[in-house]
Amino acid sequence: MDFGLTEEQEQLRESARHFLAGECPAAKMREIAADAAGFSPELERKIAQLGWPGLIVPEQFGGAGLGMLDMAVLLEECGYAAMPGPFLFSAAIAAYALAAGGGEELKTRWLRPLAAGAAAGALAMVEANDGLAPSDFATAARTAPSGAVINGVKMFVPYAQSASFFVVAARTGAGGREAGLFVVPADAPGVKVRPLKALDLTRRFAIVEFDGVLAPPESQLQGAADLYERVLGAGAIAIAADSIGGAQRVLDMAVEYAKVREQFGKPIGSFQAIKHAAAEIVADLEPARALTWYAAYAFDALPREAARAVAMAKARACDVYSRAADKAVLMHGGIGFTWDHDIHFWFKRSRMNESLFGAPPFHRERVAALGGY
Amino acid sequence: MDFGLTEEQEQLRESARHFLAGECPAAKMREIAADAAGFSPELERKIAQLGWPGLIVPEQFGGAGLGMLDMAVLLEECGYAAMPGPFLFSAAIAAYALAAGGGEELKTRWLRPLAAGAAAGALAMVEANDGLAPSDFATAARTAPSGAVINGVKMFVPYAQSASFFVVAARTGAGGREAGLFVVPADAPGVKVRPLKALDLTRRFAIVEFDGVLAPPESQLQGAADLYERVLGAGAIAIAADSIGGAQRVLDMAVEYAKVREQFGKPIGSFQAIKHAAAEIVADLEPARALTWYAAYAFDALPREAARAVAMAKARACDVYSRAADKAVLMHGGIGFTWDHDIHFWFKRSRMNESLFGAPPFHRERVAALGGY
Amino acid sequence: MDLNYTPDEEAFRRQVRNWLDENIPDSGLRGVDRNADRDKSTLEKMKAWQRRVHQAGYLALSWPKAYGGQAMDPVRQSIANEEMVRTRAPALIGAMGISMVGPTLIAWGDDEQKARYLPKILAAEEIWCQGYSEPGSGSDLASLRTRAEIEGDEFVVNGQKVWTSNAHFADMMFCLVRTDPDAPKHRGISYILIDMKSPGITVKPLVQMTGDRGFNEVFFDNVHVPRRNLVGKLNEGWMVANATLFHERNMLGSTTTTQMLFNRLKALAAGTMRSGRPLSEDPVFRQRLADLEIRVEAMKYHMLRQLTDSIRGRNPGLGAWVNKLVGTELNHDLATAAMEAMGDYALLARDDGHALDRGFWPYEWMFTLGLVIGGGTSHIQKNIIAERGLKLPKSR
Amino acid sequence: MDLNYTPDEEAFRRQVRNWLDENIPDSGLRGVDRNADRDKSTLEKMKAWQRRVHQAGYLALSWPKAYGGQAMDPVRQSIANEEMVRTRAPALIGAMGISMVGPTLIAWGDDEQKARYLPKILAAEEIWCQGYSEPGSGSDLASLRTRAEIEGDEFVVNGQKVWTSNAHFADMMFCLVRTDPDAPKHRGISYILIDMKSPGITVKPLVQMTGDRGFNEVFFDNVHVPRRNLVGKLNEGWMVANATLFHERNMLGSTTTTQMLFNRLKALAAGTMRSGRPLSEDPVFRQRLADLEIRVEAMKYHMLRQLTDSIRGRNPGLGAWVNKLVGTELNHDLATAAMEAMGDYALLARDDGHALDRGFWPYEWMFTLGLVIGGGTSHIQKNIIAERGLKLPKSR
Repeated sequence: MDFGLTEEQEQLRESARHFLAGECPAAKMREIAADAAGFSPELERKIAQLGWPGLIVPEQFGGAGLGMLDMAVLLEECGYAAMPGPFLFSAAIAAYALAAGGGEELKTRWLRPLAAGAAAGALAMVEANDGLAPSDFATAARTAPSGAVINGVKMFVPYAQSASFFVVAARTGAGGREAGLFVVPADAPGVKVRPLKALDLTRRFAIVEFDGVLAPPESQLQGAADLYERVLGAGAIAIAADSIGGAQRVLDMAVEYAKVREQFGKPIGSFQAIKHAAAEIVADLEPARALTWYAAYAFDALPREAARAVAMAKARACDVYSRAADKAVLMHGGIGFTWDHDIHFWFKRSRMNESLFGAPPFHRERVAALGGY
Repeated sequence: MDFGLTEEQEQLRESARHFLAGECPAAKMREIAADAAGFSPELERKIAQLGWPGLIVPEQFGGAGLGMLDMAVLLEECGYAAMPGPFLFSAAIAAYALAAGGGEELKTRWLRPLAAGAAAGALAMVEANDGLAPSDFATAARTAPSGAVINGVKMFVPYAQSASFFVVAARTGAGGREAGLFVVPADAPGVKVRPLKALDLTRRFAIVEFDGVLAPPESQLQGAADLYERVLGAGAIAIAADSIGGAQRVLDMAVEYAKVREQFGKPIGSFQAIKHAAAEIVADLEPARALTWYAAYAFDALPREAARAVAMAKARACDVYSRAADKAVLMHGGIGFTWDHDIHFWFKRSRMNESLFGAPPFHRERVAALGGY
Repeated sequence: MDLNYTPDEEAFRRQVRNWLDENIPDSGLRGVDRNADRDKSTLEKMKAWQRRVHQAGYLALSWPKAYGGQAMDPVRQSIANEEMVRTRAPALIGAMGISMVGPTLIAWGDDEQKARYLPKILAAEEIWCQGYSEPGSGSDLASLRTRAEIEGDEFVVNGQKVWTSNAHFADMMFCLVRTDPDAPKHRGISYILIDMKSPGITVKPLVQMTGDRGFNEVFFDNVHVPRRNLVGKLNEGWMVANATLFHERNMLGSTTTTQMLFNRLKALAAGTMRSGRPLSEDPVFRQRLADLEIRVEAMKYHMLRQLTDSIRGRNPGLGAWVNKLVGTELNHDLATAAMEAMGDYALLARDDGHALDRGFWPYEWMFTLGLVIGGGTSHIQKNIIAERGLKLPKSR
Repeated sequence: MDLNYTPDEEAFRRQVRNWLDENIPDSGLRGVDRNADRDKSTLEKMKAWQRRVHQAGYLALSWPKAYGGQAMDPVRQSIANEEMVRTRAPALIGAMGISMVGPTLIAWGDDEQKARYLPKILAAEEIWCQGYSEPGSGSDLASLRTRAEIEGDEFVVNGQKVWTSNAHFADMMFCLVRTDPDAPKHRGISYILIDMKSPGITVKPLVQMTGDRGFNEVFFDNVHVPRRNLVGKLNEGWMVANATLFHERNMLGSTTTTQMLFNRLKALAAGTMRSGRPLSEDPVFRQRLADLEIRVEAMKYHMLRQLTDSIRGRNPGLGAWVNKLVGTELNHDLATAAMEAMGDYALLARDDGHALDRGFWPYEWMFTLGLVIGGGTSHIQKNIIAERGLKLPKSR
């Protein structure tokens, strides 16, 4: 019985926080957010030097071969920094999908460069109807002599503009009832990317059209029947971890502010209303962090508990983040409503995290269904 | 456009509060609550002298011929006092049912003594399965040569023990799909009352068995197809009004306590946490009171809006009362948890009000259905 | 109680509605009712709109006739306001003057001040902004530190204001300044009127989290203000301002906007498919919608009750203290529910072509939070309800 | 991270469970884990139960062996606690002695005190109660006013305590008294041990809103206490007590009870029909249940994290401050959800024959609110988290 981080994980966490405080402070984050691309090649290069993109990539493909809990620890720090860029989507989700379902050739072609920071993957999942169930997809992979031909339009594809490849969910099988996952190079003929404007400026999204895109047999991910679910699960954990870090950050910002800002001749932190708001964030946050760690651990180690644990963590961490961000903005008073203050970047990110990979009510219903009630 | 009480209503309200402060202060309420019967014949007699039981009874049957808003104004004060006794159930609901659906003879027999305080009516509606829809009833009124024969068991019948008559909901019609309402004397052969122990000590409930009870034709209430719904609506308004008064009382108790109780060398009312809890009750309560008045007014004056207005008021007033009672107990600290302090009577009554005549989620769904979404 | 309007009132409503239908300009103005950037041409259009409203007799509804107002009874005021919101009539650019300075001058100003300022407020010839908040005094307004020293016939003003809506195009500011630094904080404040073109004033825009301008910082560096621009007595500005603050609370209290927000949310839910059916048919979201509608309706009748009190000339009592708290939080909750209803579409900025409901909600979600904060955050509102409403002892 | 137990630990769990299955008495004792009236015969049964637990080696799990404890590592302690809750083993009548006085004496007591009191705590020969709260000092414990004046070799105690669980049958009280009325309030307090049979003590039961007794008022009228009953130094009782308070927080922190509450709620929902289907299939109630389960699970892992910290000898930090707040509010929310699930059946008192789930919930609903209040209300807990955890400035 050991519910704690290993020494290595503690080190990862500390070094990540230290690194991001130096290389991606709020000012840098704002600079990247203001740039059209929404990521900093320089920061991406430094991250690659630290081996972050390969964290969960098997060693034989140039990664560190670590697990989802390690990734969650790292992503908590990225959320703390509101780090912009494709990292979460590529290194936690696309990398997981490839590692879990890619053949040797596919891994060599995409996973190795991804781990080295030379390629980034993006997920093309939901469509205009915004559903996560395979039956919601119109995108289909029609069997053709040389593999499959993919037709369809995917919405809200994160960092599609700068992606090297897409992991595309498409209907396959007889009657198109199963969800197949295909790896499609961004420069494949028939792929067209149209940027969307995101509310959360630390993220970029696009519409990706697949117009008769040829997908050779080896481009389809293989593996367990629940691979699609697992990939969504990796996404949910990643967003949950980002949310825990973000909630911690808005709390820290509000507490710091409350210690220095004076009203009625006292620091506002001496008023009970401010204290209680901060205390409520802590009371929400600390158990949610433990739950998120548990979900990330279960994802790798406890297959029978994983799906339910992930749904619990996604629902809770996002609820907690949104509520914390609302409270923290309010604790700042007027200054928290200005563009010049940094907190709105986290405030908007909390909103976005809630939507991505299924909102809390969706995951609560999953918890109920998987819990047998 | 006039959304306010008339001068007469204001007077009713003030005289009721004054009367109850004198005749049913907390000490008296406790005394009645401790008595097995759960009501005070003396208090009932005084109420009758004031004409309260006949408030909404037509003048030709000895009542004051007033409307549901007048009754709501009065019940708010009864809720403020947590007045024990059958009054709400008899004077607001049974009286409404008889006035709306009773024939001349039935009214003369029951409504006139009810108005005079010489008889009390009780509602026999829900059964063991606790459903409010007519299809939930097992109790049936089978057609017989001399009227109908009622068989069934009703649960949670308020003040059945001291009732003179019951308004019984039973399936009628072909296939027993409609809900008929019958007035059955408490001493009719085949009626058996078994007391239940109530959590809220200011109320009494019982199981009432109807075992082959003969109901002559004139005992069935006639009237609009929605009479059963209307009777439930009268119940919902009555409970909403009681809840508004109760919420006001727990607020007043907590505020008074906060002004005198000292901790850390100051009245606890000077701490923001206490202030904010009190302010939140006010912010919930004041609009909920207006909503409840509107529902009571609509019940009489705006037939097309009434059903929806009543559902809104019941849901909101009960939510507000429960939340206020929880907060007010907490504001009292340990003393609020003792038997000797009065607040627990309101705390328990808030819980009971929530359940009676449909809990808030039930009414919210009605609001949605009636609102066309 | 009688929720019917008289035939006269109904006729008045039709008359207002007809006038609005025929006169609301075709320009992009409609629905501009939130603080936003206003370029010169928009500004001119808005002034023209206000003048048209004035000529039609629908401006300054509560002002006495003697000062160019309509002296309408509260029911007609509320009818006219409802119709303006319902028809999404353009905002009145001079609202600050009409709702805040005007009533203050009518109550406290001298004859010269009334003659000098009131007509120009109505004619949209002078646009006003409010100089209350300062960087060091948000919640604790009375701790303000902008100094006005008397030199002969003038005040010389030094200091800084913040959160000043419209300061970048306003002609005049009504401003609280400290005129006696040694007096207890509420007793050393005066209420003065400042020409925004005075030398020494610098206006610096503040950008909101929405990305829009609208608020400003205003710096005063030895700004000279004639002594005749003092309203009320010297050092009694706190009392003068409190009357105006009450008007501000009432401005925020209208529920027509809240009702429109709910209707828009309901339409959004009906039009949003989730797992093969409209979100409005999802039992869980229906509970949420119904709870919001119930709170909206409760607030509507709560305001009608206050309207009735006002008709009857009665003090609305405790109830009026909750309007700002309940109203702003309800609006933010409505917008938050809409954001959740949109699922991944909530990811989109308001100016993306795929944004639902023409990008209305992301902005509204943020702006409504701004309203929870502005004019006294919910924390402050709760203090006020507890201390002034419930007479609980002050903490300070 | 490794959520598996070692084979040794698993074996230990089986051993505890087997022992409990074989030894839990058949009497009505099972599940008596809330404060309630305890008649003499119940008391004797409970003492016998504690002695049996002691003989089996499952008592005082954290105490050193030298004092008769088990010196178990934290994992085994938590396993044994979990099994006791899971099997609904009878409560330990001497819990206050084992969890609070014992550890305090081990840390602060002198050899004589240890020898005199510890064995009798274990053997259930002396039952302890806690004399902290007073009528005038609930939240503000340090403002207590019960005086102890030194006369020769004795303290003479005058004053009143309140909320004293078990005082009506306890043999001893550990008590905070003011020994220096002139010192700052935290510095004039001493921690003394009082024989409850001393002349001058009057115990008056306080009835709870549930109708049960369990708490008491205790009055001291010139009660003589030997000076050797002082624990720690004179006027340093606040420090001594703080160690004990920490133990109290940990006692409240177990989540096994919370998990059992949730399971019971889930079973209730599955067995309650609403509109023709089990309530557990109602989408709206499912959201509620799931949200509660998620919070229960989060708390479970939060406590496991602290257990791990404790194994590693690390300070659990901020996290530990939230246990009381989160745990008690969660339990009350679970009970409230159950009350709502019951519909009209929630009208019934717990001892009515038709009450659902054998009348478990109405009592639990009230009692859990009592726990939100007792031992520092949620308001106080939030102050503590903010001031001690987040280092926000004190208000007082």
